Amino acid sequence: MSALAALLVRDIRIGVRVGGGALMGVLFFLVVVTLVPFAVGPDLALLKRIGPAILWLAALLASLLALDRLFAADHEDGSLDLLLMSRAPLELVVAAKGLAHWLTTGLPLIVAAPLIGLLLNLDPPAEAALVLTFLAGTPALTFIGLIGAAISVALRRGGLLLAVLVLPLTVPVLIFGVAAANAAISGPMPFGTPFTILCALTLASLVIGPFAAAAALRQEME
Amino acid sequence: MRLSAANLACVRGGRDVFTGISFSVASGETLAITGRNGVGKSSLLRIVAGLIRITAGEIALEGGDPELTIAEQAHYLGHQDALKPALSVGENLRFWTGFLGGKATEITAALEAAGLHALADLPAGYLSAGQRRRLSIARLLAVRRPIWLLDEPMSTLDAAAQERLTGLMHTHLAQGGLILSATHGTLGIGAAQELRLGEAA
Amino acid sequence: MALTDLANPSRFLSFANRAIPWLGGFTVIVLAFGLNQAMSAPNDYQQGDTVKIMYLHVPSAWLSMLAWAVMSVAALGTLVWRHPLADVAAKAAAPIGAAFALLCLITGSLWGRPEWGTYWVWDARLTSELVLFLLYLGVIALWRTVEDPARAARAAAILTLVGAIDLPIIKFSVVWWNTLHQGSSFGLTGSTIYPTMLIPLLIMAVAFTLLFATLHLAAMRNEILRRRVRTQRLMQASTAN
Amino acid sequence: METINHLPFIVGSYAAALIIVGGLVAWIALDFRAQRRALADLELRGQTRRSAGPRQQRPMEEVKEKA
Repeated sequence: MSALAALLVRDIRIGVRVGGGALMGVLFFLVVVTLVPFAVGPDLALLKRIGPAILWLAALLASLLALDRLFAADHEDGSLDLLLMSRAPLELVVAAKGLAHWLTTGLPLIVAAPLIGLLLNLDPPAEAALVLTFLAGTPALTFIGLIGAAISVALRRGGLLLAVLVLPLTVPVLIFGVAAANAAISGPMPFGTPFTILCALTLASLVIGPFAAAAALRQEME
Repeated sequence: MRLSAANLACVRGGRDVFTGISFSVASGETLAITGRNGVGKSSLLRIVAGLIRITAGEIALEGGDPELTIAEQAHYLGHQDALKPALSVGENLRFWTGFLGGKATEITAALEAAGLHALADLPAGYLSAGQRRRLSIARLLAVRRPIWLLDEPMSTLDAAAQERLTGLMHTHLAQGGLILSATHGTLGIGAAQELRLGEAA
Repeated sequence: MALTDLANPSRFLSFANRAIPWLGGFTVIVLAFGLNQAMSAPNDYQQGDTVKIMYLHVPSAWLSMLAWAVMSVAALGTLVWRHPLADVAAKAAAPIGAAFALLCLITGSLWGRPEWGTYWVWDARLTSELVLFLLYLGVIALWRTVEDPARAARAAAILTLVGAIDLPIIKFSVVWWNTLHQGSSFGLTGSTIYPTMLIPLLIMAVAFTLLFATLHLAAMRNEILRRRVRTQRLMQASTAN
Repeated sequence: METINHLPFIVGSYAAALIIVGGLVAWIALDFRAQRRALADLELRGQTRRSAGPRQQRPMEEVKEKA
C-alpha cells in the first residue's frame, strides 16, 4: 500500500512543479469555453441553454489533453520498467497514477467550472448541478483515458492517437453528464435517472480502466 | 540462492536474437554478459527482469522467497536512470525507496555511498549524466534486493565512480547477493563468469 | 546613478533595496488620498453609487494594459540586446498584469450586475479584457513550462510581441462581433465623466501606477535572487563531481 | 432604496481589490523571504563544502584499499 502512496505523492508533486501540467488543463478549459460565444454569438439566453454542453465538451477535451504524457514520460525515462517490476499489482499502480492525474487535472476543472459557468450566465442551481455531474463524471474521463494512454505509450504521435482512440469511448459519459446537468436546469427528465447512470459509468470505468491499461502496458513491453 | 536459466531463446520483431542460452549463478557470484552490439545483452537482462516474455526455455530461482517472482526480488539498472528532473535528488530516491518497499532510514546512507549527500536538495535536472547514474545506483543500496541486473553499469561513470561501484558490487556479493551484468569492458570484479553472446553457443 | 548602471543586476539589486520602501510608502499615501477622494466624490445621477466601482475598475484596466506594454518593451530588450534584466522585467510583470486583469474583470462584472441584471455580458470591453487575461495566463504557463530561464525568456518575448500586435486586432474584432449582435451590447461608462469624478479617478490611476511600479520592482528583485539561487545550485552540482 | 441595493456590489469590488492586491503583496513578500533563505542556505553549505573538501575523497580511497 505504501508503494502506491509513494507513487501518488510523486505524481502529484510532478504535476504541480514547474513544467508540470496541472494548471494547463484549467487554462485550456477556460480558453475553449471563451471561444464558444465568439462562434455562436453573445446571446445570453442561447449560451445559458447550451452552457452545460459547452462546459462538458471543454472538460472532456481538457482532461484528455495531459493524458498522453501519463505513461509516456515514465516510459521515456525508464521509470515504467521499474513500475512493471513492482510487487504491487500493476492494475493498482495504474489506478494510483490515474488518481494522481485526476487530482491534478480533473479537480481543478471542477473548482473552475462554477466561475466559468458565470460567463455563460448559468444560475446557482445550474452551477450546483453542473459541479455535481463533473464530480461524478470526470473520473470516468480520466480512467477511460488511461487505456488510450497505455496503448499509445511508446508511439511517436501518441497524443493525437490517444484523442482519436479515447474520444469515441467517452460518448456515454458525455451523454449522461450533459443530460443530468440539463435535467436539473430545465427538465423534463428527473435529475436522478441520468445522474445514476453517470455514476454507474464512472464506477465501471474505475474498474475497467486500470485492468485494460495494465494489460495494454504488459503487451507493449513485449 | 541460485539463479539458473536453461535453453533461453529470444525473438524480437520476428528475428531470433539468441537461442539456447543457459547459465547458472549462485550467491556471491557474478555473471558478466558480453558480446557485440545487438546480440541481445540487454534483452537477456530484460527477460530475467520479466520485462520481455520468454519465447523458449526457462529461468528458475532456488532459495529465494517463494511468494515473490524473480523480478520482484531483483533490481534492474537499465540504460535510463528512472529519475524525474522536477524532483530533488532526495525526493527521487525517497520515492523509489518508498515504492520498492525499502526503509526510509537507508536513504541518507545510500546517498552518502553514492557521493550525492551534498546535493540532496538539488533538482535532479541539474545533475550531470554521471551524477544521475550514481543517483540511480543509490536506489540499489537503499532497498535490499538479492539479484542485481545491471545493463552497462559503468557507462557515463568516471574512473573514481567506477571504482566506487566496483566496491559496492563487492559488498553486495559478500552479503550473499548475485549480479548479472551486461558489459563492454571489464567489471573489475575478479572472479566473474563470462557469458559470451553472439558466438556459437 | 546613471540608467546604464541599473543594467547590472547587482547594482539593480542595491537600487531596488533602497527604492522599494520609499516607493511603497509613497504608493500607500497616494492610494489613501485617492480612495478618500473617490469616497467623497458625488454619485453619478444615472448609475447611482455603483460608479464608485469605476475608481477600481478603470485603473485596473489601465494597469493590465500597462503591464503588457512593459512586457513588450522588455521583450524587445530580450530579443534585441539579449539582456538578462529584460528577461527578469518581463517575467516579473506577467503575474501582476494577470492579477489586475482579473481585478478588472471582477469589478466589471460586479458593476455590471446592478446595471444588466447578470454578472457577465459579452460586452466588447469586458470580453477583450477577458482575452487579455487569457493571454497573460498563457505567458505565465509558458514561463512555468520551460525550465531554463534564458530559453523561456526568448519564447515568452516572441509571444508577448505577437500579443502586442494582435491585441488591437482582437479588440477591433470583438467590437465588430459585438455590434454584429446588437441587443446584448451595453456600455459601462455611458455617461460623460464630470470633473468631480475625473480628478479622483486620475489620482487613483496614479496610485495604481505607483503600486505597479513597487510590485514590479519587488518581483524583479525576487526573480534576480531566484536566478542566483539557480546558478549557485547548478555550480554546486558541477563542482560536487 | 437603490442605494441599499448597490452597496454589496461596491463592498464586494473593494473586497476583491483588497484580496487580489493583498495576495500579490503577500506572494511577493513570501517569495522574497524564500529566495533569501535559499541563498543564505547555499552560502552556508558552500563554506562547509570548501572546508570539507578533502573528506569527500575518503570513500573512494577506502574502495581503493579494498580492491
